[in-house]
Amino acid sequence: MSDDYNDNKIIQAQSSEVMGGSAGVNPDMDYVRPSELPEQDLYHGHTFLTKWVFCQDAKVIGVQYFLTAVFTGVVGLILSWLMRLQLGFPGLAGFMTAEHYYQFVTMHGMIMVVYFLTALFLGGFGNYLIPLMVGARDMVFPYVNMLSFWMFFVAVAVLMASFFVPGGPTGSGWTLYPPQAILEGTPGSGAGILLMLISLSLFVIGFTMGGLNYLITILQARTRGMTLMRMPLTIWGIFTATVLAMLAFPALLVSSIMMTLDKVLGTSFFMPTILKAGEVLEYGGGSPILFQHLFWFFGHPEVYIVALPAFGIVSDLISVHARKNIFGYRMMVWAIVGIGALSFFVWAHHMYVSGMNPWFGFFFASTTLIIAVPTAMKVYNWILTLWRGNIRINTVMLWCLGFIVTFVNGGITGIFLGNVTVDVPLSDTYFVVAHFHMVMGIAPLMVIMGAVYHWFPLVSGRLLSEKLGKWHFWLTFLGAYSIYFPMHYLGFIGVPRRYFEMYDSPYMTSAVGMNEFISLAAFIVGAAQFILIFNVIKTLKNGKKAGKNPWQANSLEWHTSTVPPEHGNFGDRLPVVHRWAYDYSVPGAKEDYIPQTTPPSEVAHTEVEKT
Amino acid sequence: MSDPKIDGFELKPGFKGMASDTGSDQTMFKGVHWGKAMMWIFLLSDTFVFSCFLISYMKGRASTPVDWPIPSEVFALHVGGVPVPLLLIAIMTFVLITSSGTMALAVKYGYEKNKKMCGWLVLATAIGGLTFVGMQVFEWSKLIHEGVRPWGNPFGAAQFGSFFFMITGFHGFHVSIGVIFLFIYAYKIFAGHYDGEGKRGWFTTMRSDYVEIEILGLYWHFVDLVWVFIFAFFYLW
Amino acid sequence: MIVGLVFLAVIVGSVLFHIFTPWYWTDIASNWGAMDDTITLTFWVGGGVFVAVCLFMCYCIFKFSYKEGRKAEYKPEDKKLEKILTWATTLGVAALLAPGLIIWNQYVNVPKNAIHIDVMAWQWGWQYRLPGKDGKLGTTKVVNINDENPFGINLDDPYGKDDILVQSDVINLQNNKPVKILLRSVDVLHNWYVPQFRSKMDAVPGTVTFYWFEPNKVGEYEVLCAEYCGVGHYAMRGGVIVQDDQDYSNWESEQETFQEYIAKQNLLNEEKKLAKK
Amino acid sequence: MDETKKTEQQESTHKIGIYLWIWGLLFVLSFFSYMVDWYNFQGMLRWSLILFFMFLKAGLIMAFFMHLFWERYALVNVLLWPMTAIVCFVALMVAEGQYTLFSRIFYFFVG
Ligand code: HEA
Ligand code: HEA
Ligand code: CUA
Ligand SMILES: [Cu+2]
Repeated sequence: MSDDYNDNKIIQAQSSEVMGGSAGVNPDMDYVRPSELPEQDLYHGHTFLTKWVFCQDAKVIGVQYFLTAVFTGVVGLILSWLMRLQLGFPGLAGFMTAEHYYQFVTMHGMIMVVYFLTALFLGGFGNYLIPLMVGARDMVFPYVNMLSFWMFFVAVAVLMASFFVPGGPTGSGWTLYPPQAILEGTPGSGAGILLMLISLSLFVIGFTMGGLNYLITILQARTRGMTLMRMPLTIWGIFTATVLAMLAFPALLVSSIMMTLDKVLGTSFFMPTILKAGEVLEYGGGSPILFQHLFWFFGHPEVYIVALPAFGIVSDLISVHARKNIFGYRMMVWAIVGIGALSFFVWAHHMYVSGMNPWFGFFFASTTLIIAVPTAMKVYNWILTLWRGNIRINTVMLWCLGFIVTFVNGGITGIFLGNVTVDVPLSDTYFVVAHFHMVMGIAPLMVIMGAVYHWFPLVSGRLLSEKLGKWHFWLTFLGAYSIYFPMHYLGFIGVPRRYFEMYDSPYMTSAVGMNEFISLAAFIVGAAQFILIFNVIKTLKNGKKAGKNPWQANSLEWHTSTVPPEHGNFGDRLPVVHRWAYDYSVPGAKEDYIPQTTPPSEVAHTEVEKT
Repeated sequence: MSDPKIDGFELKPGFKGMASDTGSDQTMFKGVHWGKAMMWIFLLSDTFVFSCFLISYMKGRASTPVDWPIPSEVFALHVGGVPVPLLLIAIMTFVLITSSGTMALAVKYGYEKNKKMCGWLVLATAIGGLTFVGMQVFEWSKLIHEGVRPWGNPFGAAQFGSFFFMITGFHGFHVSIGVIFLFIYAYKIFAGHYDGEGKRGWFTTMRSDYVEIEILGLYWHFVDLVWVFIFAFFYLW
Repeated sequence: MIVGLVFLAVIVGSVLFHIFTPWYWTDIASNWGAMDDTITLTFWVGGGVFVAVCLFMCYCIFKFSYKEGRKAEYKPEDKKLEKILTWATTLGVAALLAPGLIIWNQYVNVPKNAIHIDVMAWQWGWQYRLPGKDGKLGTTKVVNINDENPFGINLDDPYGKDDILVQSDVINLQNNKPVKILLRSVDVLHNWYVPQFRSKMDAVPGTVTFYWFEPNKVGEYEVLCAEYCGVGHYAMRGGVIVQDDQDYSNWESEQETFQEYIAKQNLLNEEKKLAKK
Repeated sequence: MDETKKTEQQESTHKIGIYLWIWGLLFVLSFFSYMVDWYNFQGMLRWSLILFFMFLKAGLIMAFFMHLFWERYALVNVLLWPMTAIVCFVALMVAEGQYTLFSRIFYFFVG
């Protein structure tokens, strides 16, 4: 709506090359169809408030999202420190009661999954990269986009407020399973859980506003020549994740509403007859398992919402820094779409031992393992991209390699869990905790870090220090791996998750040493993150100037008129795209990369295969 | 609504057309306005919201061993002492369908740039919606008067009241939002925001365009659509 | 080069850790050895893939690190290779899935001769009920629960009278005799889990869930609550004592039935009344 | 209707007649579904009639009032395919609901 759109009057957009002849019969090999859409005319803020606070430029919104998400991430990190302090050295932190511990676990889990990773990938990277990578001036509804961020901001504020209400934040586990979540006996079952539910609802509403923007921008506002099959995989990942979010968040919203009503009005959606402290409560007839279905109908797609953008981004990073086209692009796209579609049919693999209809086990085990096939294709294609590449072993590539190792490790343990029978002994033990930290806590985090090192020059114009970056990487990767790899074996012993302390069981005592080791590693890894923050500050002050396109990348975001790009992204002419984003090391070409904007006539002598 | 003629690109029909639209550059939904595409995707998301509500309702109703109240008795209206089942609901349904019809016509006249007809029809729709909400308020107060509460009711399973108030409440909320926007747009039409180039919005560069009426219409028809399902599952089942 | 070596060390280290780890599953004490076998199988297949993928990656680091002037290969697609990989993976996955489903089928189909045991959970404790002579458990309701009827048995259910009540968080089981664990909870979700038996299932308020196993090693085991249930979750332990037939029937005969319990309670009440007078 | 005709028709807006027709049909169908209750049909018949009228009405609204009939397949398919997830959800929840009811009656009631 943000443009002069007239039904039948198609305005010929300015183009960077001369159009010859009438439509469709142009013999020129550089022919690109004329613009279907008129230029988007943007709202330019003039005051401080409209330029930096209520800004409608997707790039600024992206940075706002990013910083807010990183803030929540740091909170989550500190909470994980406190948890590890208790688990490794019980009694050392005198103030730590079981109540506190459970509140920390819950807030840690929820913050990390929803407010940190989801917001960072979709709100942060999504906003910054989508318009740039598809060649748009901005998101299609900048105003709604701005509201989206502020809604997210309010959601975070409400979430953080719950730390300060009487009773503290909710301690019901991030899965919020009723009846426990809203009954006494769980910390924060008063104001804490209500604020959590409200915050989640706000998050969903805010995300919906942003998500509509991402989807419509990708579907309806690409630049000339940018077909879907020429989009960088980053965009495919974010796009599919957004689709998942639009269809999965409703289940979260609905379950939040229903639980709020159970809590506030005393309805019994999820509440059966309950006896507490010798008294029968005013509930009856509800079904706790219904909540679990709703939650995981959201929850499983959610884990792919944080995984798919990571898949996309890592593909781009690997391709750029291996100086080689991504292997099997088409397969990669179909795999992303396939994983996305399948992820709506596997939710109950989190519920194998929940007491649901036991026959569901067969269905969900099968669908769950089927997902491994497209995922496997992605893994193969990443390593096949490295094969015969010309791999720059820089910080960005290191993060990518770290991602592959941790993701495959975590994915394989997912296969353990997905196979019903194997899940029975391992469910609700530390094996699960190890699985999801490997595959979600560490793997996508590696991608985020890689992406930060990769795109920082675009955002700020300066290159982050490689030396500090390498320290950051090795401490994080080796540290995190040594946290979570041994943790699987805690699960084998049978240590259940969400245990405040566990040393009074005879066969668990043997794990004391491991727990101490894990905690120490966790402290180091957490502390290592401050290297990055130091690096960022130092670089902003006196880092090396990056110049244009420091990585010799092909995709559009590096080919803007100025670096960092300004509002409107591409100066007065939108770029025209002639090829996919992966023409690296094309035989016969002068350089080892051909930007997407290079017309075929300029590289006629090369052997470009796919355009 | 109409397809722009796209230079150098012949729009193919059917599934072939779908393939070529998907494979083409710039836009996937050829000739579909951004706002309209957005509304469709939003409605898709909203469909999932209502589906989750209705699925929960189905699961809740299926798994309670307590008898479910018989809707045609609970929702009966006494006319001259004789209980007429679902009378009010029937009237509400007809009101909502009527407003859907006026909305459809408003969209048509909007595209024909027939300011007067469009404006009046939008206003009529808004009034239809308002009537619907009013009757819903009446229905709620009647039920509350009879002792139906979200946490229990005298007729049977407690979940009956819970789901009833939640789902119709959420639907009524959608209707109310719609009514507010219908009034705003009726004002905009009469105030001439759509004349000529279209007036720019506040704090944005959007220009008003009659396509907004279609977008609003999509929303309104969706509300009607949801009612069709609620009517079937809640009142007739 | 060094980078490749470090990654290699990580892979080799993982494998060595797995081989030499002092932390591994507890000795199994039930019929679910097949679960362990599936885990082992998954370890072989999954671990093999993990090692293969990572070694290939290390090889690429060694072989194809950046050299000025070298050009990477240009090969967008290789249909044949992709096809082979897809099918190979599908095969691997199917090989893992098949035994999984077969064992799950055993898991959800309880043998006819299994003894039913009612496991009742609350925040934060356990108690148990055995079917008594008639071999059937009486039906229950949460609202019936009170001091006189700690299990909430429906009083007009004839099957309930002879049920054996074990008001303790420790239960005795007969060795080599399959048991069907019927779980219920009076407040929130819990999970009755004995690591040595491998099996587990949530106790869900408002419904009854079940699973079965056959203990096959005499001994004492700890029961852990494996579903988060509030602040007391970590402390919600119980016990299982697996005994051979003789010990078990001795124990069983010492236990109180519901009828006896009611009688005892009535007596107590009478006494109380008398004392008051 | 074939696509070329669709495009032609979109040049101008649709005839008013078609809207009035659909409008009328919706009234008639609503009336019929009301009659299902009025005549107190029970069992399978009620079930199938309710669903039949419901889907017919929903289809008419989507197809004509919301113009889906005239939209290109790209849009139509994008909107309809996600419904498979809902269908799967519904089917499984039917099974789950019956299972819950079964275990409640089996274990909690005398019988
Ligand atoms: C980014 C997040 C993410 C991702 C990508 C995954 C990926 C997978 N997850 Fe995970 N999972 C979580 C996040 C994630 N998970 C979280 C947060 C939880 C816990 C929630 C909670 O309870 O708090 C969880 C829990 C969880 C459970 C429930 C455990 C329980 O509570 O009992 C299960 C069970 O099926 C499971 C399975 C899987 C599977 C099969 C995959 C697959 O998609 C993995 C596929 C990948 C591979 C298989 C690796 C690459 C493949 C090859 C190299 C090919 C060769 C392989 C073979 C032939 C086997 N996960
Ligand atoms: C993305 C998700 C994510 C991440 C990153 C983490 C990170 C960590 N988690 Fe956790 N965790 C969860 C998701 C995550 N976790 C979830 C969902 C649960 C379940 C909750 C529940 O049971 O209800 C859980 C539970 C959980 C437990 C189990 C508690 C229990 O069951 O009793 C433990 C125990 O050790 C733990 C530890 C840690 C540690 C030590 C870290 C970290 O220390 C690892 C190292 C940290 C980093 C590598 C950096 C973090 C990033 C930043 C600070 C931002 C900086 C970024 C930029 C500047 C770009 N987590
Ligand atoms: Cu009981 Cu955890
Ligand atoms: Cu999952």
